[in-house]
Amino acid sequence: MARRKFATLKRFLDYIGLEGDRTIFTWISASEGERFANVIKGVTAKVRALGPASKLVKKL
Amino acid sequence: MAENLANKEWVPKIVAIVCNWCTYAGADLAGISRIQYPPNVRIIRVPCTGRINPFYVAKALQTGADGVLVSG
Amino acid sequence: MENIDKKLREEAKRLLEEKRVDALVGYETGTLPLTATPCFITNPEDAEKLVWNAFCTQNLAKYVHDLISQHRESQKRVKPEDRKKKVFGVVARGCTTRSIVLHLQERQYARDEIVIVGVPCTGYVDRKQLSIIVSGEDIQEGTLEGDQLVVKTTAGEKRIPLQDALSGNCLTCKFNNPIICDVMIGEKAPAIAGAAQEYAEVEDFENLPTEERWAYFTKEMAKCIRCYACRQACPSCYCKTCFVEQSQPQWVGLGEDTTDTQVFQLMRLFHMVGRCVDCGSCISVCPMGVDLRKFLKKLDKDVLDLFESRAGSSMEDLPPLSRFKEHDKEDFVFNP
Amino acid sequence: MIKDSEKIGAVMVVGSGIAGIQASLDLANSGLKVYLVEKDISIGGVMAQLDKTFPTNDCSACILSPKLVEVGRHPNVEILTRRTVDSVEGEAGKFKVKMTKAPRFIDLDKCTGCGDCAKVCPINVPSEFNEGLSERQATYRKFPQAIPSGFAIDKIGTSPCKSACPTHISVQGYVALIATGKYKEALKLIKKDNPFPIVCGRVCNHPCETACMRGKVEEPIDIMHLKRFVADLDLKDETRYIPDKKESKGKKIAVVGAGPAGLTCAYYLAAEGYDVEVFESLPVAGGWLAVGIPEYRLPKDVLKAEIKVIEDLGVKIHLNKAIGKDIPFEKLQKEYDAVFIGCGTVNSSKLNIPGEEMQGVIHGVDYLKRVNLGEKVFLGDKVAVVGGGNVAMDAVRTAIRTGSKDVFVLYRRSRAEMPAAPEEIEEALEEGIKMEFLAAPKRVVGENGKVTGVECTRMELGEPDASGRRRPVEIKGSEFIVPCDSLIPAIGQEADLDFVPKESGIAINKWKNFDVDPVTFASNVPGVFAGGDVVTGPQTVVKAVYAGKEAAVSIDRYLKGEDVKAGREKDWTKDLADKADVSKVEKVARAKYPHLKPETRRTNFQEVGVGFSEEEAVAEAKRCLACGICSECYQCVDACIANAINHDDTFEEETIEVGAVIAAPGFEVFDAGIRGEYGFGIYKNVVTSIQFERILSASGPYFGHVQRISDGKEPKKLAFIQCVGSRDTSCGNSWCSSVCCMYATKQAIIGKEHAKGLEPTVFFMDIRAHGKDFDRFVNRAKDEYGIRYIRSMPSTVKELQQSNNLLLKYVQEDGSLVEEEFDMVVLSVGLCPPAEAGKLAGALGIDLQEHGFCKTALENPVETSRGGVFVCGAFGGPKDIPETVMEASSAAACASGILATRRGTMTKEEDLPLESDLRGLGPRTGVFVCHCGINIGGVVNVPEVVEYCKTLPNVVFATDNLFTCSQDTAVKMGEVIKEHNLTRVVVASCSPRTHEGLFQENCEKAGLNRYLFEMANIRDQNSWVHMHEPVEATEKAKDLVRMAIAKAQFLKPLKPGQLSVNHATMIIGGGLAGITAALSLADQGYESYIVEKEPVLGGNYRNLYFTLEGLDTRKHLSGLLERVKASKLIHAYTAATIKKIEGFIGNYKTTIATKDGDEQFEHGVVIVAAGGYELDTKEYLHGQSPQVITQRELEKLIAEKDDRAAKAKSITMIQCVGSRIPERPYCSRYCCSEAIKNALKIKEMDPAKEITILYRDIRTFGLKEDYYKKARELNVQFIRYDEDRKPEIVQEGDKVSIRIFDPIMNAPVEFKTDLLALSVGTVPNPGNAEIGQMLKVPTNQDGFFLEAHVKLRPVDFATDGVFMCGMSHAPKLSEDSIVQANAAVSRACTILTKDYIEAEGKTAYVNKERCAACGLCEENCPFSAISVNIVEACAEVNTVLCKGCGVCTASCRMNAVDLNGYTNEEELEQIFNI
Repeated sequence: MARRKFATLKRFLDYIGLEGDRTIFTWISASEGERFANVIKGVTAKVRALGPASKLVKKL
Repeated sequence: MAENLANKEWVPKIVAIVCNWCTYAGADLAGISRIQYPPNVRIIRVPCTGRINPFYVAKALQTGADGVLVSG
Repeated sequence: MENIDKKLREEAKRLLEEKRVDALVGYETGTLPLTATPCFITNPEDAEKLVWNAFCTQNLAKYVHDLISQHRESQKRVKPEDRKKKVFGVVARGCTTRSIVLHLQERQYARDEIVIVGVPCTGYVDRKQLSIIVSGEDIQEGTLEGDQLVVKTTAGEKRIPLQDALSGNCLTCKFNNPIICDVMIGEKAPAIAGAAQEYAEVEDFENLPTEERWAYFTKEMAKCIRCYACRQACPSCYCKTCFVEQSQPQWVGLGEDTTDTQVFQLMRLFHMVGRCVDCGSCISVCPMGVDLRKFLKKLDKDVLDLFESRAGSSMEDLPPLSRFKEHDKEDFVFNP
Repeated sequence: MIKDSEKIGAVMVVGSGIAGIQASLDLANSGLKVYLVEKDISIGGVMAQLDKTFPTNDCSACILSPKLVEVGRHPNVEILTRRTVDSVEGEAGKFKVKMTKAPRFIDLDKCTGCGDCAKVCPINVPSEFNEGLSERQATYRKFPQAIPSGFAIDKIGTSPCKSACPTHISVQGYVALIATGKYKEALKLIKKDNPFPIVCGRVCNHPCETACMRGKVEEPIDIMHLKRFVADLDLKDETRYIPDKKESKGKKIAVVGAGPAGLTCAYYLAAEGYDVEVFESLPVAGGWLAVGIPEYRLPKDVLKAEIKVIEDLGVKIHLNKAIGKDIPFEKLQKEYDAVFIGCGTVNSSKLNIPGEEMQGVIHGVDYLKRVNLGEKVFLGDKVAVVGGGNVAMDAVRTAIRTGSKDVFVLYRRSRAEMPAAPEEIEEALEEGIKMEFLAAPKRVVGENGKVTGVECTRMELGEPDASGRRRPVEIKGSEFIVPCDSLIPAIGQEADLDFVPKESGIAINKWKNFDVDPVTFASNVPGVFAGGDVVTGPQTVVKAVYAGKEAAVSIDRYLKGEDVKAGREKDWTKDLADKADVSKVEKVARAKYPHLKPETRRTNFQEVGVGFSEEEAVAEAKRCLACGICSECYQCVDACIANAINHDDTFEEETIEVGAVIAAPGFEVFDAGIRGEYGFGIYKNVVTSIQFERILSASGPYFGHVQRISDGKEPKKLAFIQCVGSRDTSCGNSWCSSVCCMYATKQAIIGKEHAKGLEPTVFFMDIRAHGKDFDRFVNRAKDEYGIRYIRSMPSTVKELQQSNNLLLKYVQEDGSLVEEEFDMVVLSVGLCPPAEAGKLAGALGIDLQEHGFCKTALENPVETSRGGVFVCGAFGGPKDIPETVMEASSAAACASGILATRRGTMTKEEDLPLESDLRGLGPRTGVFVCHCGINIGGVVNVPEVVEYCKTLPNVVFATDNLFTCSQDTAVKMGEVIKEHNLTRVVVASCSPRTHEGLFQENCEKAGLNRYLFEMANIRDQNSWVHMHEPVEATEKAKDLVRMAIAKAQFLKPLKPGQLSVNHATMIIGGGLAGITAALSLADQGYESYIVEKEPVLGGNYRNLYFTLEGLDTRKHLSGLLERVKASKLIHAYTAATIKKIEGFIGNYKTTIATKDGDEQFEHGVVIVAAGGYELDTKEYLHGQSPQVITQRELEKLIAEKDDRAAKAKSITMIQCVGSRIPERPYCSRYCCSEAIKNALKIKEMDPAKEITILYRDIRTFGLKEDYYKKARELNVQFIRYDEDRKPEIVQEGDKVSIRIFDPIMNAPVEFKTDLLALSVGTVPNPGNAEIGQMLKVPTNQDGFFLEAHVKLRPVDFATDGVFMCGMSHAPKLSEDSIVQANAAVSRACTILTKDYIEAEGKTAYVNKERCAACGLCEENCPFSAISVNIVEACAEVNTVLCKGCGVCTASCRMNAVDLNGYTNEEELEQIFNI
């Protein structure tokens, strides 16, 4: 169910114009330490490419 | 994130909402294996991926996260 | 039309007389020209008020839900042995029955608490669209003659093809006949020609550049005055306390912050995953004309694409977020 | 029989794989104490090594880890690692177990599992866990999630070099450190035991090299010169090593003699904090090192540097101060707290021959001393040196350097007996020195009192003397004169003890040496110690060093008033690590030590040895074989802040008492090297399946990347060869290993998922997919993944030289020979009995069967030959994980059946203080930030984090700890909680997954509700992964702690709900499974209600007569039924149906309809044993032809000796009737065994009968394979058919004609048969759906019940309190049903033994005002723990069933459901605080 929720959420956020790469979903199992590090590296690279978030961000 | 990093090169702020049994354990394993990765992630542990309310993603973005990772 | 109204009234009268329903929710002619408003009938004689025409806008499932909830709530103060069951009849077109199916699936009431009087539907008139057609002039009188609307405004009489004034959702409707009903009034309506293109608008929008989509979203949301009329009209919005009004935690700020409005809309929209029947009620009541459909239809499209499900399309088509299939698409998953 | 009251309420479980773990948990959760005994260093068994598990492809580590943690933290399970069982005495109910505990060398109570020790360990050995595909350190943990999480040191004994060295330096240690470039550490290690590495790196007699195991391969390691290599660091001020000096003890010690013994003693005492003064009569320090050993071997400046280190440590050396002459000995005794005498042997021994007083006779010692002190001594051209020792070599080589031309040695024995170091002799010869052997001087010949020659006699060698050397015997009349200008006798030295007055009373022995204790070097006079040559006579430097070192220990103890001798005697020859087989070690030549050339060195005193270059030293050090594995370099000791390491740990014997024993030692993987034709161990790209498992694993050697060993490239064509070491009589393994077909299929699928281009091929004999959903899995492998299956066994594997590809040769079913090239080959190795099976069986007193597996009872596969000793898992025969888990539970049930009355007698429950009253206090948070030694503190600025915490809202206290998990911190934490009235505790340290429970207990013990605790993971997810970014890591730590503190303010004290438990059980179904369960429950003392819809009990079992293994099932069943009848605890309702089941775990109420009307009873759990049915088939003329019967009917005909069977000459059987077809894509598991059973029975009655079995795959898995073999031997014909080419049957008179395509003949065959028996499969009970609805439990797509987890919870349902057994689960054999029935009872007992069930604390709750009763939560809950109450129109949580996953919470649009411990408020607050 969670999978379905996030599948729709990701598409929807992208649809309204929030860059899809800002919200990332994945699966990492308990034995995948290397994968975890790679995911973080990958996510960081993707988000870095997008630059700082501005959309939807509440200014205090 | 604290101010004294502000003058450095911009580093994205990423929130990871992760399942205790899978990804969180994987993250621990990365630690045990000393696999290095960027220090810009803040992990929030939940008991199961099913616990993650999609609303959290929206709130994280609204709070100023540059990226949100949801991982089960 | 005459014929339908007549049959409807006869049926309503019979239901009330035979005590098969305690009350019936339908439409009566509105006080303004070319309008109809929901009405509640408990007296068989009042059945004569009922109409069924292209001006019946609101999805009556919302009213059925409210009535049953209120009745149930009132029964909580009654001793269990004295509690009474009430049965409500409802005049239901395709989208209304979809909402009813959804309500039944979501256990909001039992099937035997309602009697569905099904009606065929060819679409209803979008007041905002009509207003645009008549350039915002006040409509003083109006009648429907065949497929032409005859409208009298200060600027004179105008004949408008009905088709031009129909609501957007009706133009691409795939479910213009009741999904389920106890009695069907009249013949089934013919399929809507535009149904094949129901996602054309969404597809166009999908193909826009990200920044244009965001600009559109921001623009539309900026109109929102947080009156919550959309929520009030929506049959799928039946939370006892909407998240906007919840505290501990407070999910969304109540002020005028634009991001709070965006988050509110975003989340309300997201509550419609697999639950929006595209009845257009929210849009018709929105005083600011926010283009909610652009977003709702996207959710509808994705649910169909991802889970092969359409809200309320049959009793067997269960809400998609209550189940999963092993081979659900996983293309959204990130693999470094 | 042991009386109940004397039984011991504890069970020993031997072996801690998944079987041992499951048995332990079941037992411990039902009130028995468990000793989980493991020979290895941690638990987990083979399952921990697996990547994924079939047929669901669940991650093995993910499903195993929670079990490991649970058993590791269970208060009633004591994990005893490194133990072997020696004997078990007594009888069921009361056994006495003797065990041996092998040393671990790391104290588990202190070890925090941080791994700092492994990081510094220089020893690499192949990792067993990764099956040799990677290396681990000698200090290690098998895998990161291991339990116990502590490390261990792999040490098999003292390495021979260390043992042989008189000072017992960790030779292997410094060699290993040199090999890893840690020179400073190597020097420090040497100086721990010997402060003269510079000297000993040059002039030692190095017994270490003599002992070196490399010597058995080719030549020993050049240890001495490796020592010199690092020792020379001491030559430079900036690199030298001076030990840390302890605080001054204010005591004075005098040392007589500045030789190696005296200075060593001074060095260690000075380091201990004593004021040491050394008195030396000579003008230089160093003793013999300075004045005896020539400059060319030990340069003076080098020696000075070494002594300078000692002086710089604070030792005062007074030169030219002769005791007895300049200072009276008594003065020393009076003014100093202790005296050490190490003055050596300064006098030369005399030849005692005529003419020795003549001019030109100069004794070696005096000669060397004069030269070394700088005197120019010329001895004339011709010099004779008498003696064969090192002094003689030094003298002769010095003589040649002082200008003499003709220099030679006279020695009375031969070269072989010369005591001088071989290299000394070699170098002397190189320098042109002659040696005259077997010549003994008799008389000095001279003129005018001046030497002109020496008269010698010839000697010959006689019998060996006490020293083992052959005694020289004079040859009478062989005198001859050797002319010379000088004669240097160098045959020995003597001590000069005159400086010690007789009155001192110090004992002197007959060799005129001080008589001291050989261990402590204490003389008979208190406070006076002596060592070195003065005690032993002339000996080596290292021995002197040893004496000085030991004397220092004695003096320290003496001055502290301790027992000087206690615990110091050590036999260094014991536990020697010299047993390794070195025959396969690759030869590597010893490095040639670089020397000056003879011609450049022989005329001067330049040092002969040049010293190794760094490169040479490292290469030479790498030759070390690491004999002891652990090198005792003690790097780990320095690295371990927790002081957990104890290198002196030893073997210990232990005795425990238990009431029952469960043997679960698992299995051994077949050694693929035995099947040489497959090239394992020779061809790099041939791996075993267990290696491939590691290759696939994300935590494996290649992080899950599928690659070849030879070149690391991703393979394309991959071959699996099945049955390697299984079904193979050539290696004696006739059995089927039962799991290989499935794991190969799994590996092929996963391999393909990891490497998209992979093309796996599986070579097999029969596909044995006999388990639940296995066939479906294989079908998926074929259809979805395109995996190729070839029914053939390759005959050979050959490597192609260029590509390292492998050429497989195999014969296809039709007889054609094929050669095919593959990139990589995986050998599907079988399961063998564990290596220690014989020993273990002996210790446990149980029998093994013919193949070495445990012998088990026919009626109960977990019973052994000894009462009270049970077996589970692969020790009883090869099996897969779910079967193992079932057996484990079953064994637990059988063990606890014996000990039922002793439950709770040995378990412990903790008394906790009342929780403090928190009302009105609000959140008062205490924060504890952990350094974790240097694990966190080395990266994160912990004090800064603490200061930051103090600024945060609600924080009233913040501090840091070195180790927050240590016992003393726990006490401190408790005090702080009370002192500061803390209402929240936040710990920033390691992972909550491992430590949350511990800290929560600390809170509880301090009266704080355990749920008012929160953790921030700043180690595993911060300091360990950002080791090079301390600033960022510190910021991240602050953020993480802030988030935890923010969340903590919303935490609520929680009280887990409790539910009373009804102790009765309802069993649905009265077949074999049902009645076995009822009887087992009765053994446990619990009541049960059997509800059977047939009029009699027994189910399908009534149709059996015998089993394949020979059990008389009729007798067995009637015995069971009698016991059921006799039991007061069993209520059996026959011809009864269930009308209604109300309630949930612990509290069920069931109404049944019986022939006497409705009955109602209450019970706490449900066991579903509703069984299955034989398929009613119409295929193959069944029901039409009188010749066509079912297998079951055939069994009846045989058993009842019916004519139809007796008269039939030919009998044919068709397998898979109605099974493994699209409508029923599952295997019924038992049909092959049943067919063979009947075939064998018929052959037994009449061997002439023709029996033909038409089959698709013969699935006689495990030990049943032997019967298949037997059937073939008895000439039972087997013809295989394909699913799409079924046999065709035609009635022909009173026979049936069969037409079938024979794949071996590659042609259709036709024959007639008198009787045709159909092996029809099982179909699920059609009532399953209804039962499922009543119990809210699911069935699978075939209609069998769906277990909670196919691997680890095979008898549980996801819904607590409901269990299954027998054919409701899947088709199975009768013995499987018995096992599963007992297993279900074991699982049920974990509930029934409790009076109350405690719920999880972190469960969901419903806010009624918000709930609109839409039911989404109910549909989403995987545990049936939340449901809509229709009357209240609101969802309700059953907290006992709730597992706290939060799916309901996240799915609730209304936010009406929330999850304690992870409420929306708590989670959002964390998001707001990122």
